[in-house]
Amino acid sequence: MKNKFIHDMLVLDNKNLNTNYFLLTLQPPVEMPIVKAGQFAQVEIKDAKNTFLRRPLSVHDVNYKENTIKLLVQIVGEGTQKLSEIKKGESLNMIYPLGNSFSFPDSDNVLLVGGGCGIAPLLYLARIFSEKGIKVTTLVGGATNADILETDEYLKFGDVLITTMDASIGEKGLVTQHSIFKEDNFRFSKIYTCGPQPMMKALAIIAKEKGIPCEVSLENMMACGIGACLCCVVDTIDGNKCTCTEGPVFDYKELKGWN
Amino acid sequence: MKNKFIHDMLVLDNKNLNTNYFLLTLQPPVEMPIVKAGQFAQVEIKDAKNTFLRRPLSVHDVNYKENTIKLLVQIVGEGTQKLSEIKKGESLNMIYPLGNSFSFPDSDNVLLVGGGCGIAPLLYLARIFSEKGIKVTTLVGGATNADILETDEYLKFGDVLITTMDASIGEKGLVTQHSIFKEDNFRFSKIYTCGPQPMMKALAIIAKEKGIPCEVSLENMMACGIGACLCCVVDTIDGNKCTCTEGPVFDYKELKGWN
Amino acid sequence: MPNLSVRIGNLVLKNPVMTASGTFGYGEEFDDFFDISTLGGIIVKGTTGSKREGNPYPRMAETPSGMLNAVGLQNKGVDNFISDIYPRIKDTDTHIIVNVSGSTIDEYLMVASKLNELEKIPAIELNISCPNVKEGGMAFGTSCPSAIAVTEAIRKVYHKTLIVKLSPNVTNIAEMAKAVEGAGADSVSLINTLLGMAIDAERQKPVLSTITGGLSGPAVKPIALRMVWQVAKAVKIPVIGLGGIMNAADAIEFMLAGATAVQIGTANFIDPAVCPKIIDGIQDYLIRHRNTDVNEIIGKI
Amino acid sequence: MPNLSVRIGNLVLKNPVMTASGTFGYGEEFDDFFDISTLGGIIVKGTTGSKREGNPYPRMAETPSGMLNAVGLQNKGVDNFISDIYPRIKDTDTHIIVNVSGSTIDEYLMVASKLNELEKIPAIELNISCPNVKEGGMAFGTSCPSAIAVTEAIRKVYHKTLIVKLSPNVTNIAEMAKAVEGAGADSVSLINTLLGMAIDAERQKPVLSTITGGLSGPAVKPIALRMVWQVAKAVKIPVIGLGGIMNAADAIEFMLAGATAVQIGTANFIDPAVCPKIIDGIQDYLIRHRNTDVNEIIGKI
Ligand SMILES: Cc1cc2nc3c(=O)[nH]c(=O)nc-3n(C[C@H](O)[C@H](O)[C@H](O)COP(=O)(O)OP(=O)(O)OC[C@H]3O[C@@H](n4cnc5c(N)ncnc54)[C@H](O)[C@@H]3O)c2cc1C
Ligand SMILES: Cc1cc2nc3c(=O)[nH]c(=O)nc-3n(C[C@H](O)[C@H](O)[C@H](O)COP(=O)(O)OP(=O)(O)OC[C@H]3O[C@@H](n4cnc5c(N)ncnc54)[C@H](O)[C@@H]3O)c2cc1C
Ligand SMILES: Cc1cc2nc3c(=O)[nH]c(=O)nc-3n(C[C@H](O)[C@H](O)[C@H](O)COP(=O)(O)O)c2cc1C
Ligand SMILES: Cc1cc2nc3c(=O)[nH]c(=O)nc-3n(C[C@H](O)[C@H](O)[C@H](O)COP(=O)(O)O)c2cc1C
Ligand code: FES
Ligand code: FES
Repeated sequence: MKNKFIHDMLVLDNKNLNTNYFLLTLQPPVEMPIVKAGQFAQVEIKDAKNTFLRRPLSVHDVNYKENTIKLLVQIVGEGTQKLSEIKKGESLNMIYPLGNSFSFPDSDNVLLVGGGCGIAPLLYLARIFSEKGIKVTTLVGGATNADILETDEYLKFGDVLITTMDASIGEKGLVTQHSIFKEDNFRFSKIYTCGPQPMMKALAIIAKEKGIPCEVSLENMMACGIGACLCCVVDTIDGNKCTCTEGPVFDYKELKGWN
Repeated sequence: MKNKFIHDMLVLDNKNLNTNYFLLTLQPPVEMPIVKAGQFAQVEIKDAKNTFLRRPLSVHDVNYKENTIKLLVQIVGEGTQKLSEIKKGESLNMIYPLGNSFSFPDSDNVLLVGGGCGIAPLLYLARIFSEKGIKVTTLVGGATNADILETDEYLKFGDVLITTMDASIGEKGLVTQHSIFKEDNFRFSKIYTCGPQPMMKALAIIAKEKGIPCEVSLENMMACGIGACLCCVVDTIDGNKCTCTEGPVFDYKELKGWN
Repeated sequence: MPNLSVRIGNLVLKNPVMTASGTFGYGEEFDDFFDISTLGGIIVKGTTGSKREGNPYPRMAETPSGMLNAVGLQNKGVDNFISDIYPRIKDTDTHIIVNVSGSTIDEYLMVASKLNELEKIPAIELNISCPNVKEGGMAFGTSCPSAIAVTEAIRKVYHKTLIVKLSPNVTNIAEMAKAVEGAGADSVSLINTLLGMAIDAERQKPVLSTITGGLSGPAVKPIALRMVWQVAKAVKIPVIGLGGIMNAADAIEFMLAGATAVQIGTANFIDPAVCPKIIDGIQDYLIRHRNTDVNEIIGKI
Repeated sequence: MPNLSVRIGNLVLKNPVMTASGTFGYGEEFDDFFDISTLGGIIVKGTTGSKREGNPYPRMAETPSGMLNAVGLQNKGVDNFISDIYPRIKDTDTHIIVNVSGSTIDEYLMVASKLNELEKIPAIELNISCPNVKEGGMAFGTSCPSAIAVTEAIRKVYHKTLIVKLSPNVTNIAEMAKAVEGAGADSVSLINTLLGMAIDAERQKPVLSTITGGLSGPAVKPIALRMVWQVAKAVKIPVIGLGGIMNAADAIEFMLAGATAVQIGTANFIDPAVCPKIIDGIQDYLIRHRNTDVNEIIGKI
């Protein structure tokens, strides 16, 4: 059975969230394959002089009924800039679904923590968990309120907590400085996180202290995205593993230098 | 005094003439510099993966009153393809006006001969000649009627003669097989031509036979377009000359292997 | 339909399109995208005497029309290949060729003699050109005497088709090709990657953990094409051309320059289904140019 | 404002940005686009003993992120340079450096000794790396003994700043650099073009009249950067880095790799006003990184 597909996706919508972020709604030419939370796509960037390789982007959300998939993207360089210019009705070539996925928790009160566009894979995760009756709380952090995106969506599946560096919205500081971590009785039984490495590492330390599991989603640079080039490796207790096939989601305990 | 400019031209119009040809109307951000017939522009091709260099394109027409310049372009590869997708309101960076120009004739009945998009520089030439009271006849040739463009425009400045290989419009055959060349009394005192080299060479032979001057506009491949790289040379009786600065217009008698 | 089959040593390829070592895994990674048995051959990942972890991350940098890699021959070693991987892939209906790497002649010898015993491995590609390992690798491929030494040694223990993969990081590649031809190679493949480097100006640090890495992709195509042309004129054994091939036109350019077959590397990352498109494109080209056999265009310029 | 001035031999450049030989004519071609006296230096077209017509058209092929050229040192010869061109350009308020080429040591010597007499030419760049001429040219730059021979000979007759331009078409460029340093060069510049080739698959012919040509542009940047880094570590004389620089970030990468100055080549064709943008960009970078002197970033990685 085929697991990975190359599809020319139809762009149903390209919504500008603000100057730095946009949201693509895409439709495959055939029925959507099964996609798991935490998986990603390798997206072709056409017409860009200096962008040679595809760009890995997490699956932000999936709607099987409407046969659509969403990507939430932050503009950081030429590739994402070009992607932000794509128009409704155009097509976007992508390879998907790639990578492993977040795993289900053993107990039912979990915390999802996203920094910047690291929240991208967490919406679909929140959806899937809440469908299974798992209680989800999402904590999102950013420099300022422009980095706090789509909170309405996350609210559908549970509480949303916010931190910003400038206190323009939510509590002031880093996500790891949020008051929930200072509560005597830490409410959550597992942490799922995606975002900047320093943030994820800090969360791993908290998880360790609290003695709870924590899954992190890495954003290593990739060439192929399908396990062929061995460029995307991360150093684990079992040696180098491919972020694109054995990740992007890892138990932080597997990762060398993370605990 | 500055002669050459780099301008971000505003695209006022991009008119699809047919599947292979389009016409760009461009406006500089300042007053148009003086442009002579036969000169060309080096046009930047943005957002094209495999197009690295600028593309040379002849000035098709100039309107100082409206402060516009036109380019007539045939789609042959990636660069011209990308250019054909440019939209009204976008900007196009170009360096212009470049090269020498067609010279005025000694007497007043001249024949302009264009093959395919070789007609591009001839419209502006026809306009300038007719403004000076020089009688102009334009002969255009192509494979089929889809290659015969803008005849209305040329008609404003004199007669228009046509040949096509399939006789879909005008006389059947190559431009050089047109009946005017068979007339006992050849009417024209000078030939100006632009188009495929074999066509221009055949016209040069005719001019030689008839003992009249003939100016040809070469389309050598160019890197810089401004005389810096020496890539665009043509072999002349005075040694290698740059097509971009000492051309693109040459008296055929100057060119080695042309007579 | 024009004939697409070509011959490399004792190997008859069903078509001239193979995949380049290190860019196509063990083939399995591409099963979802196309039927890999339609390939002329698959050259699997560089295999060494024992397991190697390769270089630390970051191992990759994107460059204009290309990429740098510094994977450094990460692989599980020849014994693991034989016990775990070989059984899985051996019955693929195309030639599976193993890229053999090492730090010492002894290591090369050990790997090659073990592979010599595998019934379904009809050829090896001797990688004397890997720029991403501290010892051996490219060092063998940048001096004639050492290229000769390793090729001669391997020739003694390896009895099937022996392809030697040349490094482009040399002054005179034709000389290198002649040297390994003389030492018993049945074919040469070129080019491996060009040694390059990327710097992150803002962080003021090299991008790769190893500072330098190997450049591949369309950026190197003009250099690869020139080298293939020079080598094809210099040797009598068949030449396998690679370096920046992205489409059928590129592949045909290499064949016109003298390559009997081609390998597709980095292009697999951009489009994992590019190989069958290239095979089809070659066929279309031959039909358009009224050739009945792909061998007619080899070295035609 | 941070200090931008750098030193190459006896030359003090007002900033590290020069233009590369063969890509900037004699400077005059760019007068319409910016004030060329703002440049750190201008390296004019390769100049030979007598007039050369160069190679036949076609001399150029576009390649992925680059181009091949086979101009072949077309120029009017040193005497014409002295009588016609020098008087026109000598009072430009920047350093005018002549790129000296030849087929024989005698020709190099003749050109260099004549240029030695020109008051306003403070330096020459010895081109022992032109891949586009049948005799001499790159041949001098691909073997240590001949590079030493020509450099030593020139050093005897040329008493101002002597820059030797190295060929990248070698196995070990650091060795070449050390050889010419030992022979008396005040500085080395690198890289010249990489030997490449383009084929027109439809016409089944090489694109260039000379079959092979020199590759330049961003495609070669990773290779150039690596070579500059290797050479800067190997020699004590200042290194001038070039090869694919398109913008300030690229220029800074070369300086971080160890280049004291840079040259801008092919980029001038894409944007004839790119040089002042690069100078400004370097200044902005230094301010952003709180450097007061551009010399602080040289070799910083
Ligand atoms: C599995 C995975 C999932 C991802 N999901 C998302 C997502 O859902 N939404 C989203 O906006 N982004 C996501 N990213 C990151 C995204 O791939 C990069 O931002 C994108 O590739 C940048 O491309 P660019 O051409 O715009 O920038 P470039 O010009 O390539 O780079 C701009 C800057 O970003 C840095 N950079 C580029 N790629 C990476 C990387 N992978 N890791 C660290 N730094 C990098 C560069 O070094 C450079 O400084 C994901 C990455 C991975 C590996
Ligand atoms: C002074 C001058 C004026 C020109 N004026 C016009 C004009 O007004 N309108 C117009 O449509 N075209 C004109 N041309 C030709 C135009 O520059 C080319 O068609 C264009 O550069 C092709 O770019 P591309 O990327 O679309 O095609 P590419 O992909 O670069 O090339 C497609 C095919 O065309 C061939 N080709 C490309 N450029 C040239 C060339 N200069 N000469 C011969 N063959 C070439 C290539 O070899 C290839 O086979 C002019 C050229 C010159 C030098
Ligand atoms: C990520 C990566 C890994 C590679 N690993 C190997 C290898 O193990 N052995 C080898 O001989 N070549 C290796 N190569 C080189 C390729 O096989 C090929 O020679 C080179 O990439 C040029 O071809 P291309 O431009 O088509 O990619 C590797 C290349 C890349 C990009
Ligand atoms: C059209 C052209 C002509 C050149 N002529 C010369 C020359 O006469 N002498 C020389 O030393 N280098 C010459 N070069 C090489 C450049 O000076 C430079 O070394 C090379 O192009 C790499 O730099 P770039 O990538 O910035 O262009 C030429 C390059 C080009 C593209
Ligand atoms: S990106 Fe190629 S193996 Fe992961
Ligand atoms: S195109 Fe550069 S000199 Fe004419």
